[in-house]
Amino acid sequence: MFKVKVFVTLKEGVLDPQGKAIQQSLASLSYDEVEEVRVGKYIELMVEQREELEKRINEMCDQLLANPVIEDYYYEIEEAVR
Amino acid sequence: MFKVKVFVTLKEGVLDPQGKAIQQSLASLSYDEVEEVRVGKYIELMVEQREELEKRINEMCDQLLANPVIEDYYYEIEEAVR
Amino acid sequence: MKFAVVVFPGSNCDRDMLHAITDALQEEASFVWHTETDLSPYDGILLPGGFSHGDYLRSGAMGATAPIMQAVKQEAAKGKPVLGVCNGFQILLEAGLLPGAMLRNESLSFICRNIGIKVRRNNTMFTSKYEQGEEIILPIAHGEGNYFCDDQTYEALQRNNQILFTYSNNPNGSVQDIAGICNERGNVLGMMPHPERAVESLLGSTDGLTLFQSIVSNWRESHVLNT
Amino acid sequence: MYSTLDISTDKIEQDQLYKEMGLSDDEFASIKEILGRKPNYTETGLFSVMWSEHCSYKNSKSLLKKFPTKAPHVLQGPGEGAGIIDIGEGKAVVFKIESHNHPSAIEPYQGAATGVGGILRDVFSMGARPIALLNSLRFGELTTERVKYLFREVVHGISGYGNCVGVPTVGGEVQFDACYEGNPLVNAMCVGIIDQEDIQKGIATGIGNSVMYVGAPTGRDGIHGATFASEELSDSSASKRPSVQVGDPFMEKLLIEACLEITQCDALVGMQDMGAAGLTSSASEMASKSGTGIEMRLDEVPQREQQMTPYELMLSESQERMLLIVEKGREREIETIVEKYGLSACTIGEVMEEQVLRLQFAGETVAEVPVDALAEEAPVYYPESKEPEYFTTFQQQPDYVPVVDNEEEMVLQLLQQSTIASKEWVYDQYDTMVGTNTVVTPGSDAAIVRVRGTEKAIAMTTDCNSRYIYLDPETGGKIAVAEAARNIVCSGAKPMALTDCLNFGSPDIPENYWQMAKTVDGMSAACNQLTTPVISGNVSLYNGSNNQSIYPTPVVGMVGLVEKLDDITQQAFQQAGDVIYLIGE
Ligand SMILES: Nc1ncnc2c1ncn2[C@@H]1O[C@H](COP(=O)(O)OP(=O)(O)O)[C@@H](O)[C@H]1O
Repeated sequence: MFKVKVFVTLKEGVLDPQGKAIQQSLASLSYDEVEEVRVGKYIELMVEQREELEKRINEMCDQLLANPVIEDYYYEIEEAVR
Repeated sequence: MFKVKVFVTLKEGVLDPQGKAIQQSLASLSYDEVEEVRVGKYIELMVEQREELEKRINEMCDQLLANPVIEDYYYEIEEAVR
Repeated sequence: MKFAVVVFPGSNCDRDMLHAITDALQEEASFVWHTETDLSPYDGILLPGGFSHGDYLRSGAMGATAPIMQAVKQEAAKGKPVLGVCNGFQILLEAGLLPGAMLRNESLSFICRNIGIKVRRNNTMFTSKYEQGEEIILPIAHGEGNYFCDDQTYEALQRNNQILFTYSNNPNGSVQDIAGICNERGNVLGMMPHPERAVESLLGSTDGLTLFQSIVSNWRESHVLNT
Repeated sequence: MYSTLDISTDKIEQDQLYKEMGLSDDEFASIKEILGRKPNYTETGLFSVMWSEHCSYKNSKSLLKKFPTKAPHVLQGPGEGAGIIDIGEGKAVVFKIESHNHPSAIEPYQGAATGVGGILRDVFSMGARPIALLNSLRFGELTTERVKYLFREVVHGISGYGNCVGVPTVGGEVQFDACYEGNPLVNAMCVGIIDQEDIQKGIATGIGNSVMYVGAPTGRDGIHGATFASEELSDSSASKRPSVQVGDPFMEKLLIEACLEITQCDALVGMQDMGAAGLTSSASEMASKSGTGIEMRLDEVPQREQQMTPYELMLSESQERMLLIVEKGREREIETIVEKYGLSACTIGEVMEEQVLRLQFAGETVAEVPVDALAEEAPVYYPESKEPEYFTTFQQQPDYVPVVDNEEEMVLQLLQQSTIASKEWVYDQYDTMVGTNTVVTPGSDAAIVRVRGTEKAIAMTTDCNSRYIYLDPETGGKIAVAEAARNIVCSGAKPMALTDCLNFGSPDIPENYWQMAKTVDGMSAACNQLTTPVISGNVSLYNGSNNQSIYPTPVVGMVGLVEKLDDITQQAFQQAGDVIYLIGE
């Protein structure tokens, strides 16, 4: 079994109103040292052993988990015991 | 300047409707090796050097970035140049 | 004219769309479930609003992978009218039938209200019964209607006259006030405002009915020509 | 492994474990008497949730009896998932209001969202299609970040859930007052429409019929939610936080469509949602109402988490679950319908003659309790009542007549009050039009939703000015009902019936109980006068924080009938030159 951690972030150049709102809230709570906030998704997949793991993860990301028009992704694979 | 990567995940036992829907969707695309999906938030903060960085990050997470009722968080700190 | 209203799990404007066609427009329409694979018996295809699969990943993302979408692509390639409203638009974007992507509204909140929409082009099968530049009133109801595309794509949209509707008062942060775009061929339209909610004066506006009437009259004309 | 099973009956008694579950010494004694033995851990849990105020109305029952509940047009009064009124042409309107105050105080988004989910299930479990949602909200003054956060997230929660399931949120009200600072109120109302021949009830008849479970698997969420809702909020409430459930509106949408299709299938005998007290209340209430018993095999209950105990399975308040009674041998028909929507149904037990709730788990009987004892025989209390001093003092004061020297300024000041100011920020976030039946959207006196296929429409409103109630509960109670009725009438409809949510402080304080009794007297008088019976409702007690109770807040949700669409009138002036009349005293 593998635990795959997928990180999906908005592409640079794509506005992130949620990040901005969080940054403002932090500032109003007097955390003004935070200069920028970007919000993305963190998706954990528990994947059964199968051939071509990486290839299939790439495909899942391209087909569903991320939208290439607005998002980038990267992932980390860990072996996992359940 | 530091780049702080905050990962916010649903507490164990808390229903994750998003994760379930994504898992089903992956299965219907014939990625049936994916047994479980959990969805969380990935928040990147660009933080100016300040004393007690970790303490303040913990506070931000507790107060705003995560909802302790249903979520857990962890973070990683990297030095960053901008 | 015979319309298919494609129903995804979580569609919730499917009935409204059906009523708009059968009651207000007085044409034929039937529901087609997302697992079906053939849309050839229909003359027009409608993707209604709602929250397909809860929109739990990105709006429209999971809907776009449904088996029916292959059939939608096939019929679109034949030149049949395909209209995606709200979630239907999001699905068309995610399926690559239209360029760009949808982001959350700038306000980060859902917005539901009647709003002024400008008809930018009236020489299409969807807009021929409007006046060029006419301002119409249609309801919007969405949380992710903030249309995004890069500069190149925007230039292409302009060059090919693909922008059919813009907001008079941008409610959600969309690039260049875009409310609705079509493909280059002009037979696939995606729009955030809900024409199917504006087909009866009892409910406030009939400005949406004009869109459906345009589709029908263009279909009639070409149908008469073809046979 | 199943640790709770190992807790001996003696230990429960000696260590008074039942108290942690909210049962008093006397209540524990009567449970022993009913059973003729000591209850085990699971059984103690069953009693504790069913005998909580939230499920048993033990403190309010005697007052609720005062409400008029009958009229020729009432098809179903209080007692089922929701009340039903006849609107002619074979159609009926189904509605109910419910509170989700305590969960919303702790996790405002999910608390409000699951409040909407719960009230929807009450309505579609009757076989009705939900056509409208309303809400009634109370918060502290909008001066602190905490209150702003609660307000924002509650509204987001309502819109997040309601918009996704595709039922328009057409009206409501919001009031801000310091008394709600630590204990906001979130009441949600749902209105549905049904062909009278399709009306379903939560019954478990037919010995041998199957008990089927449809919807989301059971997790550990919301265990003791009903008990939680029956206690005052304190700082230690935070530690009870895992009680908060997470809603899945997508699942609910599928469940609505599946259940409405099941309603058309005559294999269905009865249906009830698993709301407060989950499997326990749905199973025991259905059986008790029908004079039957139910046996369930808990191993068969779909589970989201590992190693759940019978106690947890029975008390979980996981959302989006329904319990169905299905004719024996026809389970497959139900499964087929449900599977089309990507859901699953499974048989978890049978209806039996012996009027007990019997639970099997891992090959053993882990609980066996008379169903009536759970559903009907909760103790009834008549709390002490005492006229509050403030009231006596106020009554002796001469009437206050405000002096206004600058009308314009006064009007502007009034309009700036957050309670009076426009609520557009709120209802802009609700899909008010989905369903394409909303003729009058928020912003007028009552919302109006037409009944497709007829010339009729339904008017609906929620109202309550809790300051009036506080100042004079009896008169205030009348005012609440009358205000709702005026809103209905002003829209061109005839008031038909109402649902109510009695949000009060702890009944253990005699002054609070007095307020409640007087309010109910006032409301009943107005209901009688206007012939608008109470056909459903909900009680939420123990609202308050830091030893300060909220103002008594009996929210009225009223429904009226528009006979002809032409009769609809709206609040706004229509055109220049129209004559303005002032009617009344
Ligand atoms: N929480 C809410 N949800 C939906 N609509 C609301 C809400 N609060 C207020 N509204 C709408 O705003 C309008 C004005 O509300 P309110 O100030 O309570 O009016 P009134 O005092 O005339 O009843 C009404 O149409 C009402 O339905």
